[in-house]
Amino acid sequence: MPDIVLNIQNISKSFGALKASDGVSLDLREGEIHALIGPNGAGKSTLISQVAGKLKPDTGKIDLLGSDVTKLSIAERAKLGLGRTFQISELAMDYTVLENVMLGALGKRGGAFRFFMPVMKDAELRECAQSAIERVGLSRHMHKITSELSHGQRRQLEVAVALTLEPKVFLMDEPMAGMGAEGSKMLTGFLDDLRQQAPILLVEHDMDAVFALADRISVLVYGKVIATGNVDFIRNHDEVRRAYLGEEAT
Amino acid sequence: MALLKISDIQASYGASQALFGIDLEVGDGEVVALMGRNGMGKSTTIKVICRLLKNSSGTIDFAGVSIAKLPAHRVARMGIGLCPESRRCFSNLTVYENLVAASRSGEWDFERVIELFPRLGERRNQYANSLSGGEQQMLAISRALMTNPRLLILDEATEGLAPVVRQEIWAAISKLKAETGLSILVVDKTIAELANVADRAVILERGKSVWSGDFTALTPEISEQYLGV
Amino acid sequence: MSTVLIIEQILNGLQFGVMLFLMAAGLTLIFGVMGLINLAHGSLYMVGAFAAAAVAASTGSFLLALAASLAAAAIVGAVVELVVIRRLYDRDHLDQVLATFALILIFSESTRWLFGSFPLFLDVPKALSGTVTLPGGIAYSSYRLMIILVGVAVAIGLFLLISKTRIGMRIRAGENDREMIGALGVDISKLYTLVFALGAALAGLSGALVGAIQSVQVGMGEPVLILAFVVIVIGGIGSIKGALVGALLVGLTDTLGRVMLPLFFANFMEQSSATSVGSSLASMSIYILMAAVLIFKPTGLFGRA
Amino acid sequence: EGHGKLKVGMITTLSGGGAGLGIDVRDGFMLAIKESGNDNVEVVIEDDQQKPDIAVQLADKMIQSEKVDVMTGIIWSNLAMAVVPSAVAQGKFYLSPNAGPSALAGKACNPNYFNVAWQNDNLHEAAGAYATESGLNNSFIMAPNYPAGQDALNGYKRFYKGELAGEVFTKLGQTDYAAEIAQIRASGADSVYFFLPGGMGISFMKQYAGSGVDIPLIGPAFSFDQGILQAVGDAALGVKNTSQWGKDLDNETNVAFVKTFQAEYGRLPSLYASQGFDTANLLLSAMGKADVKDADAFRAALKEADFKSTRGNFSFGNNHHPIQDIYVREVIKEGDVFTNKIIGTALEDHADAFATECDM
Amino acid sequence: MISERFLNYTVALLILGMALGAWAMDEPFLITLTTKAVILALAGVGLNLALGQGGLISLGHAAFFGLGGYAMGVLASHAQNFTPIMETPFLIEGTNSMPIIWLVAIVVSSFFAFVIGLFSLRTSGVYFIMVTLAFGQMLYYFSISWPAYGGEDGLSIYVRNSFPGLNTLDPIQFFGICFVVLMVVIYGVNRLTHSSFGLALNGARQNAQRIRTVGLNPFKIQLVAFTISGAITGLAGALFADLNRFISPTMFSWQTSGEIMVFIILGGVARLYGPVVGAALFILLEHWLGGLSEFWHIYLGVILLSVVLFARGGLIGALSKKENTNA
Ligand SMILES: Nc1ncnc2c1ncn2[C@@H]1O[C@H](COP(=O)(O)OP(=O)(O)OP(=O)(O)O)[C@@H](O)[C@H]1O
Ligand SMILES: Nc1ncnc2c1ncn2[C@@H]1O[C@H](COP(=O)(O)OP(=O)(O)OP(=O)(O)O)[C@@H](O)[C@H]1O
Ligand SMILES: [Mg+2]
Ligand SMILES: [Mg+2]
Repeated sequence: MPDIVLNIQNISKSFGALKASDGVSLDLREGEIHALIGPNGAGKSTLISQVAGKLKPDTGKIDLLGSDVTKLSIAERAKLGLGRTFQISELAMDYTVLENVMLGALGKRGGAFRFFMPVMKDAELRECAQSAIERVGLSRHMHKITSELSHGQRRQLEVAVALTLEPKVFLMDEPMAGMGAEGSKMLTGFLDDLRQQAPILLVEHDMDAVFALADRISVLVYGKVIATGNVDFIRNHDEVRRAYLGEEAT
Repeated sequence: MALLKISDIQASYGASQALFGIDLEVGDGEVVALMGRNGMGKSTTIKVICRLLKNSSGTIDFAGVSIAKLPAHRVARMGIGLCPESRRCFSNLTVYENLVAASRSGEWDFERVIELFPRLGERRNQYANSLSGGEQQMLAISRALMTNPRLLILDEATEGLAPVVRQEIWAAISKLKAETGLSILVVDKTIAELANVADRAVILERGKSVWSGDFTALTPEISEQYLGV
Repeated sequence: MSTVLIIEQILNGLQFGVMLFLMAAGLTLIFGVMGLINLAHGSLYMVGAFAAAAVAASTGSFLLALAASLAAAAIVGAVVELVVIRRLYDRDHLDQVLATFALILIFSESTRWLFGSFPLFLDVPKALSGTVTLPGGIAYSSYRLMIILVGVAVAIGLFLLISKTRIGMRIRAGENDREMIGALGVDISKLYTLVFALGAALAGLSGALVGAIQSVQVGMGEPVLILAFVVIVIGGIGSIKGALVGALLVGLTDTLGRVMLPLFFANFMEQSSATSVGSSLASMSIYILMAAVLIFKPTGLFGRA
Repeated sequence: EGHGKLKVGMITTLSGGGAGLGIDVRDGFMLAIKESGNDNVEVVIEDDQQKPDIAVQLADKMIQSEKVDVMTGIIWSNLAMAVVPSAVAQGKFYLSPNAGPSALAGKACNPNYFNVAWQNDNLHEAAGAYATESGLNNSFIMAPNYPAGQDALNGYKRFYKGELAGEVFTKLGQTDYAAEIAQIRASGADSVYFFLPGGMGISFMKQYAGSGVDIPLIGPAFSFDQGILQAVGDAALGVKNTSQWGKDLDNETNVAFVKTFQAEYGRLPSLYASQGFDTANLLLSAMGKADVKDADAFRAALKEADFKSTRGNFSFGNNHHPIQDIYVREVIKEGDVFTNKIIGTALEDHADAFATECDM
Repeated sequence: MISERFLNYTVALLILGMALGAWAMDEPFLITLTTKAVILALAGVGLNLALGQGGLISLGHAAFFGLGGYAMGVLASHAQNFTPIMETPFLIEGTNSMPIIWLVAIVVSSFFAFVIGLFSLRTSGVYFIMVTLAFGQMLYYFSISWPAYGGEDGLSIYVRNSFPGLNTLDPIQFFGICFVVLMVVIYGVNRLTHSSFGLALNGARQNAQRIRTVGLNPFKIQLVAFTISGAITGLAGALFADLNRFISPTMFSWQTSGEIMVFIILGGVARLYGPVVGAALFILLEHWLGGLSEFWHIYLGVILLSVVLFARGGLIGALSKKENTNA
């Protein structure tokens, strides 16, 4: 299957007695948005962390674009083309919006070991950064210090940084959180387009967005995938409704 | 009589002004939704109420007392319980310790909070920084409840919670309101769910309160204009 | 070296460790739990010792002297907190370093100005000046035994205070997010003044207790400061248990290093240079220990990431 | 004394832990100047904070800006080594009131360098001689691990003929001596020789007294100085120490010195005060004979050492280091005050071991 | 409020003016004092790169300062005594030439900085402070008890080392050398700060996780910064040794590390001229207050305390507005 870009095979991870990932297998295909949903504490972020390289799985294997990355570091995976956003913003808070995004552009270029030329005057990098800022709608705040952004604006910035990397695979952990109704709507439209550029593994509790976007949905409960399927299948899956959706789906 | 009444609040972060005139009232036993697009000043308003940010003008009265000159902890003790944006759990404390550190006597205690969020009971001795995002959110809400407030302030408190849990929280809030007469000021993005509990809404735009009224009066046109949906 | 001597040296190492813990106890509270880098900790130690020496000289009572050391250091600590330290909580560590470095200068020279440049006299009380015989026939100073008991008591007391009481939880919460704990209704300023005064009082007490078998002089606090930092960092910041274990490790390493290394080197070189090389290495030993611990456990033995 | 003006630059330790010594040297020195009534001497005093680089800066300042003729004051050997060689190389006279590192007595001796105190090893040598003479033949010896400490033990061993029960180097600035005391107890020694200056000595003696070990202690005067003894208290009583001076030395100059020093400063003079006092008197004696601008004449005048020393007989050897008697003292209590009593002479007309290496 | 850049130029000119003025008035000691400030400022500029830009609070920079100093001491003392440093396996002789000494100082201190960084950078925050302190202390105790180059007594070099075409014994010429070195280094550090590397280094200080996620390796970035930082401080050590013509273990002591750090905080952390202003002020105070009273440390303490409490961001921070880094 050549169109599988990310293949998670039988991953397990325990914290003491707690099995946060319990034999999880998932894949992500070219051009799709694969949503990962599940109750709080089900192990979604833990799974994302293992794919991104922040946590090492106890057992199992992860293939990215055809190569085994299970043993690679975060930076090496990012270089291979993995872009991610965090559930809780990870940004350089003293930097301006532009500077934060420039970091992404630097990463895209593949190295920071240039000691002499002023980086903010580097037209190529700047171009790349500015277009990403524009795409998420932060242009107005380009020179604002990140710590002065509102919560929602930070979420947008986080997406912008990931964009500059022009990743081949996106991992997004609750990008909608804190976005506000309008922001969520905008981001939904944006992700809809983005999937053409790179497929997205999307963790999200905002069911409106998930149902609007997802090609496939996997449901994680207590570290196990209990169901995978298209929107209708999941929406009507009894166990999923009981464990996660509640009345909402009705 | 209004439990909380703020009028014409202006406030700045250093040199940059964020609030340009906020009026807001929360009555006894009332649930008020504070709404607006990203960056319009909702959280800033809340910071001013909790005295985490000084206002440059305007008045703030809580339970008939002006609190504009009081330090944050005094205001909190008068009965304002805050569940802040982005959680701010004490990451170096366990779940239990987070809750005990905040507790003041009253009907909410550890046992009752655990009833509301059984998940926290299971994670009792885990450090807050290793909790999942949703678990942290539950902890932040519980921590605010542990102070046994008269006015509970929830700033995006259901962010990142599973739909079932969210429903449970809204149900709990309705119940609280009905049973205890707790007043609540809430920021949340899901209008549909707010509709079940909120009595009134106040909408902010660019640091000003531009609309307020009964939640039922919040027509789709108004939402479209101020909230973009 | 005979077995009895080895056992005695291990005992010495442990008692030095407990003494180190006593010296580090106040710092554990202020640095480990409140998160404030207080270089002036050694000055508070000195204040305690000088207060004790002055009161002992005028009243002749060791108990009164100890009380004076506690009181003087606590008062000085509270004043320092109110005037200087509370402006530093929301600054970064560097500002704290400079401010408390300035405090060292002020304290040391003020003490010299008040008490002169010569060391003061402070002796152990008559009742504890003898030795007791431990099982195995080791004669051991009763005063040192008392220091061990006080040290262990302080360790237990601090442990309970920090990890089991609500106050302890609030202090730790304050270290993590001062603003938030305030918004939850805790008067963290007052709490911190009290904690700082308590930390200072512990520093003062140890200054008096340890000062009685060392030299009470200006600058006595500075070597203590570094050692205390080493102890806390090895144990893991914020952990009382870690501080105690760290102190014992440092005590053992230092003592046994001093005793054993020269003997070890005597196996391959002549006595005089073995002594010299051995003791050179011994003086580095605790730093080697600290570096080794941190390289393998970057957050100390009991520290959390 | 019509030989023209003379400017003295005194660099000494006036702040921090070691300030006591510098203050005593300064006070002794200034007392002599004051008593002489000679107002042709101008003294510039600076605090070196016991830091070598500061001392070097100050020396530059004295030489380049103050244009002093004579320098003095340094307490510590390492500071002396940093300052003296270059100061004398620039033609200044340097009179050492305290430090006497071996290099400056031997190979690196200099015509413009005069030591008015002792060569570092002297008091240790005297202690070794005393131990041998008292029939002690199993000493445990101990000093901090740095050059002065190594010199100390070497000095002791040079004149000590018995066996060694143990030889230990402690850490510089060490405060706890339980381990060493245990070693001493186990060593079966008949005497303990220790060189632990400043607070280290105080700590050691207090802890030794509390340990119940009763092997007799011997030390150099540095640990039994007037300023330190009061802090040690009873723990020091009866300990023998070697010194080239004692406050009870019965000569006219000394009796007067002890009295006037006490009157002037309200405390008993120390070893260091006497050295400062002698240094100033040496300088004054030379001023009476020659103008400092005439370096050769002035040097010759210094060399004569034609002044009344608090130590009685005093003269310079070829390397401009003292030839003097070194006494044995015992710590006693006089009323409330702990002090020393001279009980004998360890070495007579003693010169140092490095004089032969000096080709002057 | 004035712009930081203007303030920087003013400071540089003031220092230059100070030295030239002293020269004109024939006050060699003042030149020496100014030179000392310049050299210590250089050490501070080195540390500031790690500390200000990289957030690597090193309390062990005295190690590099001392290594630079000992590089000078060892080379020059062998040259002075005409004894080779090493004969086997190949001959290494001492030297009197400043440029060679600098090179050795830089190589040695950057090597040690690299190794120390390799270990220390595993830790962060206060732990990092303490591991660097530990390494500094190891070198300190080693230098005290290593008899070959004087141990605790240190080592005097009787003549200052030579620089082609200049008379280094002339205070103003030696000042000139040090001043030029400082200016060149500051220029380099400024370029570096605004380069790609600077952006990433500063980013790693603020959020290492972020840097990793964009595919950069914060460890490598910080290690390189720490190494450069150590090299600069090492160079300062060599110059300092030459200024005093004397080296001693105090160059390695933690107080030295602390003092260098104090310069930076005093002047303004992460400010280009922070260490320069800090060192100059510190030396000025030390010199001026020292004459006032035996207890002058009290005044010094009070002044330092007031600066921290009332001048946030150090002196430069208090006097100027932060420059927009995007400018
Ligand atoms: N370092 C850790 N130590 C112990 N338990 C941990 C650790 N990290 C995570 N956990 C636990 O593992 C479980 C899974 O956490 P994870 O963050 O993956 O959940 P999640 O599915 O992302 O939930 P949410 O939707 O609430 O963010 C949680 O119960 C959490 O408490
Ligand atoms: N710490 C700060 N310093 C400076 N400016 C700030 C700070 N926090 C917020 N602001 C600015 O104040 C304005 C209001 O921010 P606030 O956080 O109150 O918005 P909000 O309505 O809560 O938005 P969101 O829905 O995104 O959380 C924003 O423009 C923001 O950029
Ligand atoms: Mg999660
Ligand atoms: Mg907000």
